[in-house]
Amino acid sequence: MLRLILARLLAMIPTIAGVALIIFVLFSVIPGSFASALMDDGRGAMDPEVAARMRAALGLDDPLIVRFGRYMRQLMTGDLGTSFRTGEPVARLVGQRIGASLELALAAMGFAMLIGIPLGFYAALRPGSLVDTLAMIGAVSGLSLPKFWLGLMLMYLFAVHLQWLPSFGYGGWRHLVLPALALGVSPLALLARTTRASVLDVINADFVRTARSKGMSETRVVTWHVARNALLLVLTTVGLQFGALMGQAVVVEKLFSWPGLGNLLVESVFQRDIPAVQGSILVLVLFFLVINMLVDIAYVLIDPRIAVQAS
Amino acid sequence: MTAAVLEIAGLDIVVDGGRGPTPLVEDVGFSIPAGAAFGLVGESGCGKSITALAVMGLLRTPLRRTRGRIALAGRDIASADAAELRRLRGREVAMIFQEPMTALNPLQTVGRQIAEMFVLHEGARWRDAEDRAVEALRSVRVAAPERRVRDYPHQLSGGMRQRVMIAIALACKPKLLVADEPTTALDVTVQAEIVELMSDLCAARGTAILMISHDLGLVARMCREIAVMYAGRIVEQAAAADLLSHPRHPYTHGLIGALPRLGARAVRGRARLAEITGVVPAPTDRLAGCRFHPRCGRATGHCHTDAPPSKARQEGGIVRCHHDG
Amino acid sequence: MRAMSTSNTSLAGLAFARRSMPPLRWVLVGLVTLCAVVALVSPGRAQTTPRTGGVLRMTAPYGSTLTSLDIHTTPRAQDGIVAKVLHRSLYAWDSAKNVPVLELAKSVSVSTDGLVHTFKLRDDAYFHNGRKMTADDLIWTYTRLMDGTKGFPGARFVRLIKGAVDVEKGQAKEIAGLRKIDDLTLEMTITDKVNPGFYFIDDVTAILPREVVESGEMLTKPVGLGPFKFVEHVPGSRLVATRWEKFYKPGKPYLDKVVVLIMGEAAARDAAFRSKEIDLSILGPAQYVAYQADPALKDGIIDVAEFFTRTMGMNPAFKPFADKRVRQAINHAIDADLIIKRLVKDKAVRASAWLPAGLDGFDAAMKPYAFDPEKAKKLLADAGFPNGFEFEWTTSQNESWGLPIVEAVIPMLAKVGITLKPKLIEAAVLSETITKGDFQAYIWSNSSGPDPVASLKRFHSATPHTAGNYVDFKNPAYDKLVDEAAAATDAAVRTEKLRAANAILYDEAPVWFFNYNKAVMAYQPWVKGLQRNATELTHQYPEDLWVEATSPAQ
Amino acid sequence: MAGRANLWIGGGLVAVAVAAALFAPWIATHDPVLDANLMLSEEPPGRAFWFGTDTQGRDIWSRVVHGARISLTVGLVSQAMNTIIGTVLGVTAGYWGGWWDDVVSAFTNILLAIPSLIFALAIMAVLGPGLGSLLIALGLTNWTFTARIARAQALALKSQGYVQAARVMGYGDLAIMMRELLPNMAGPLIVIATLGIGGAILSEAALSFLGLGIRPPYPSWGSMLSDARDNIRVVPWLAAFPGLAIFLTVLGLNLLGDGLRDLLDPQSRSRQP
Repeated sequence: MLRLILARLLAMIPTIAGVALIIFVLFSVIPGSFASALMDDGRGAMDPEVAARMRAALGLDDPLIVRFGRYMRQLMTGDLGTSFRTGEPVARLVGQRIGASLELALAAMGFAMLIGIPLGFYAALRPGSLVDTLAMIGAVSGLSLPKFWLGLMLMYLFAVHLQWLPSFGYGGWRHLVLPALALGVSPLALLARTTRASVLDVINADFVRTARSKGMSETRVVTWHVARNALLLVLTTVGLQFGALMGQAVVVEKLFSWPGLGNLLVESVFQRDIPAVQGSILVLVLFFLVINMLVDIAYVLIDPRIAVQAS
Repeated sequence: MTAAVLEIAGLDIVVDGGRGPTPLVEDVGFSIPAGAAFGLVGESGCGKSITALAVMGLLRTPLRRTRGRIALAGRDIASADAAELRRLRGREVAMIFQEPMTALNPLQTVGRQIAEMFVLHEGARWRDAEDRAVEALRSVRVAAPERRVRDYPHQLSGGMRQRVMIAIALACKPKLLVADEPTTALDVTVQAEIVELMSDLCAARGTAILMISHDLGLVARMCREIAVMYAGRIVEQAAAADLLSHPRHPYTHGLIGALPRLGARAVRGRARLAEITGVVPAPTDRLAGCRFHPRCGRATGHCHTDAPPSKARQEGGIVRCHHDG
Repeated sequence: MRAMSTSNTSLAGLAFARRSMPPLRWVLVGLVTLCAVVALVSPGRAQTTPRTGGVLRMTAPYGSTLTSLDIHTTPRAQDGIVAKVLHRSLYAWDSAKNVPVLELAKSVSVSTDGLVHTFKLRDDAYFHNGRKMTADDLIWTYTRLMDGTKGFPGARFVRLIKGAVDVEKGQAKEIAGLRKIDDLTLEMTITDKVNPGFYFIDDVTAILPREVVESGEMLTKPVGLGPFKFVEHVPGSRLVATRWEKFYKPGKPYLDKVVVLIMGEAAARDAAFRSKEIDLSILGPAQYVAYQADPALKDGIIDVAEFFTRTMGMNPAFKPFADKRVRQAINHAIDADLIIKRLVKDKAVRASAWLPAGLDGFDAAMKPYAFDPEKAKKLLADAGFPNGFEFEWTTSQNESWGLPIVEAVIPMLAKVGITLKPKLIEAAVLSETITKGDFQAYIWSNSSGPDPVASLKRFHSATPHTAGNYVDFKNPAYDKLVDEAAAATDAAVRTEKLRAANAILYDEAPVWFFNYNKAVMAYQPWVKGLQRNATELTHQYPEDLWVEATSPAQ
Repeated sequence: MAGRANLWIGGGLVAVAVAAALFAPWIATHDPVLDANLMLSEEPPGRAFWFGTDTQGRDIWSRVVHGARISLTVGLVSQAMNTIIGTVLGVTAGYWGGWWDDVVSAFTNILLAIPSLIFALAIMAVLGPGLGSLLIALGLTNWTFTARIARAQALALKSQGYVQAARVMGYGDLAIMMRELLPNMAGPLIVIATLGIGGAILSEAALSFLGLGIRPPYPSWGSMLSDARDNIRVVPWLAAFPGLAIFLTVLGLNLLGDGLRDLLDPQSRSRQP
């Protein structure tokens, strides 16, 4: 197991290097600069000399290859660079945001799993029933809504009209509910669909028929034999969705003023704080890779067939 | 032989579909005395596996029993409630399936899957049940059962898995074992071992067997009585020796003609019978008259229009053919 | 009525209403403005004396982060909101009189040539770390801003001080024009005879304690001279500050705590304001209408005509725009009043020329270009474009001075034969594109105050393109008038020169004069003491704000 | 069967959207850009303006109908790019294997790891807002799933008898890929593409919300919806109709994808993007 983890960690390195290269090149040709972004609200002309000094101070005048070399050297020592915007280490900026991001992603995914998986189960056990039909219509609908739209509706309904929950901000669990709902709906819908399909696959499997022939009650058949096998199929979706969630969160974070990585990333793009952009993307990528590694490890733990291949 | 372990009479099973119900099994009836081995033979799609599922009470939508009686040890399963039915399954009647590859849960040790039986039906505690699983494995002649109980199905060979299946099926000493093509997926050498194992164990425990197979030779070796099914109906039924020596139905003839010569490889399921041209008709285009007439050399006019009635055979048993004799 | 007599005459809305023969609409605007003033200063309503204590939840509406807690590094309006809470500059803005006033100095004496200013500093100003402010802090701050290797945006103000440029170029260590007389006396020699108040008021010149900056703490735990001291910053979410007990204004601040909530999304601010989670919110045009129409909200609106002029700059290098008649034709062809009324929802004041209302030199008698498509067609024909022409209009997404305006202009210009192709880019790219001159036309909002001379200097031929003369305006008569206004010692002469220069801009029409921004803020009924700051409405001096006990914030 | 209902309802919704796009100039009652009358802005839905008018005084019905052109173009073209890139890379990687497979797999893994919305955002920031940029941004970032499926299919198919036979008969690699591999994997790829079109339309809306959408003045549903968000309480019809158009079209595409999956790719119920 330890060797597996180690191997997977090592395999991440080229991927991360590739991502670093791509985003470096991409953002080296981006129009606008941090200096020009500072005057985006038209409050005053930036002194051209000052702007030029700023560029020089930020090392933007060096040739691309020099900058890339410097950047890669930094990365290798674990240094994500220094933010143009605040002058702080990017690692610190990202670190300040990662907790909120994780919190939101976990809450959204928890919500999606808590509702989506049982719903999918329930629907699959009664295929064609009213619950099944409604759940699946709901799921497809959930996948067809723009997220910011959904978030805005939640905000007006729960914060303005019902006044049950705060409409924005970062704090206790009450602040977490609405953004987590807005972010969780599409993984919920996907999980409900995937779970339903997986359960339907498994429930028609031969070993389930065997279980029934043993004289097991339907509840036991489901809990002892269907659940684990079906969840194994759902696990991939959970992993992919979870990994992608922090990326998808940008919209929700912006709408709900949630101080997560996505918000930092978008704002850094607009302010041309390139080191912060690169750092945030790399951390999101790392998160995605780690989640996928965890999913793979979960497979090994759950599915004995894989353990054999691994050893 | 007074008390039959299994009694089926006038069984009709349909599949519900977009265009209404389609009959799959029609007017099937037979009975198996305690401790006896009964064979049900026919090509794939003739309805024999569905009959077996009906016996287990495992028909699920869209399959549905519309008529007929199935009695296990004198108890009509139609009138049994779900809980009773579950008690019957596993305790009174057990089943072995065709595909040992997929019939076992890949994520659980075989030990646990055997132990489940003791927990379910005898209220055993898991720890005791697992100890007994070792014994059950030993009884199906698995070497080193103490180690094997901890194995997962994918770690076992096909024959081993079928032994595990037998261990599960016989764990609670049922009165009837339904074996649906238990050896079809196995190598020929292993087939013989499994058949022998089943026969021995059932004989020792007084368990009756309902053996379902397309392989008439196999069934004939094991069973005292055989029913031949074609397109949802039993076309001929008789004692094994009589049936083989005096087949009355042209289809039975064909099956016997198709029996592999010594040393030839058994053919699987859908392989076409050499002696009979054509294939089993799909349930959706079941014909009027005798179902076998398109493939029958002896078919005459009324074979096309009238379904043959069930008639008693000279040697005992029944046959459904206008040209009987 | 009592309130009217006491209200300040230089308030923009009132001044506007008085000096012109106003159409009914302006009268209404004036009345609304008055009502707001009455509501704010009238002693008849609720409590009269400021209550001490309570929490105020402000919003930072211009994006989803603060730029930096080192206020010297960021000129953005967003950070100015926090700057007013934590920091102080040598001067502050008097919103009632619309002039800069001394803040960190008790008095200043000016030499006869107007170049040497001697400041008597406050002896009661303490940084939040407890240290007393001295002249050294000002010298250190201004010297830091001239660090040529860093590129501080405040350098453009400090450059006014004699010798500052030498420091910037690395030719001197100290700014020659700054001299410490004693701990609380600072002598400043400047290069031009201008009011230094317009220079040393900006947040990017706030006085910071050297020891905190040099320790690097400023980025995480900023320390300043402001009325509130830093408590926490949750990046991307909020900044919390608590009352600074040793603040130099007696009895102030009233509030125990100020929370600045960072909320860039207007729809989210709307929801939060309606659910009473925030006390102040800046409104866009759509919400302005909605709030005015809502009986529960309409009394909690404050607006001010800000010193921001929105224009479409026309590049004279693009052939049609080289001709004054074409530029005038454009001004005639666009129904700016209609756009302001229907699209901007009256959240702006029609611009006649460059200088906004409230500034010296603004001429209330000057009529904006009339909407007259026929005249526009004739001007175009005279200029040699009887069939019009096509041009590309570079714009950002901004709802008040961006894409929606451009979209509204498309059919208007189409009617005089001009085909307009919008080119949408990000705000950060817009500023760069404009600075580089890489456009045929652009639309932007530019600060046009508070110093009218500096504002008009933008169009001086000596002002480089990159420093603000984006339309490369060249007019010797104009240059002369602006120079004379700068040199004028007599206020009346100065006003006259400014007006004349502004009139040249009007006639030459280097830009399409669209509007002066009217900033609108919504406030909860328990919030008191709001200032109508025409330099930027969100920049409230929080020591004057207080909340009634009915505020739900704890 | 539910699959059939999906197919019909989904197909119907998509057909309506496509028809709106194709016949926009004839269905629209006004010009979506030039017919603006600020005096008639924010008129509620009624006889003269079926869906009301927007803040600029333009007919929303006409803009929604014309918006179908832009939104469907975004969906179709970007997904076509994704399908082509994904299929070419996936098939060649699966069929040829070796170092090329390693390269493609590594590249796919890299792109898979970057959240696609963020990648698209970055590309939009670099290229600047506009339809062309949007097509590139969405067309280059969502092909990884297609590539994975195409590769797996190619791997599975290349050992099949008829492919081997074609090789023995001397067909070139290109011919084999085009004639033998592609037709046999078309089913799942079509399903993925159908779902991808809906995804692209939603991504366009998200990018518009983030401030990097399509260049005006021609409307897309996403930009209309995003622009209307501040007005939602006062002028709800501004957002309602483009919102409904997005919802119904994406719903239609999702249902159609489900239906096609049941029809073309029955084994893959559990394999969902």
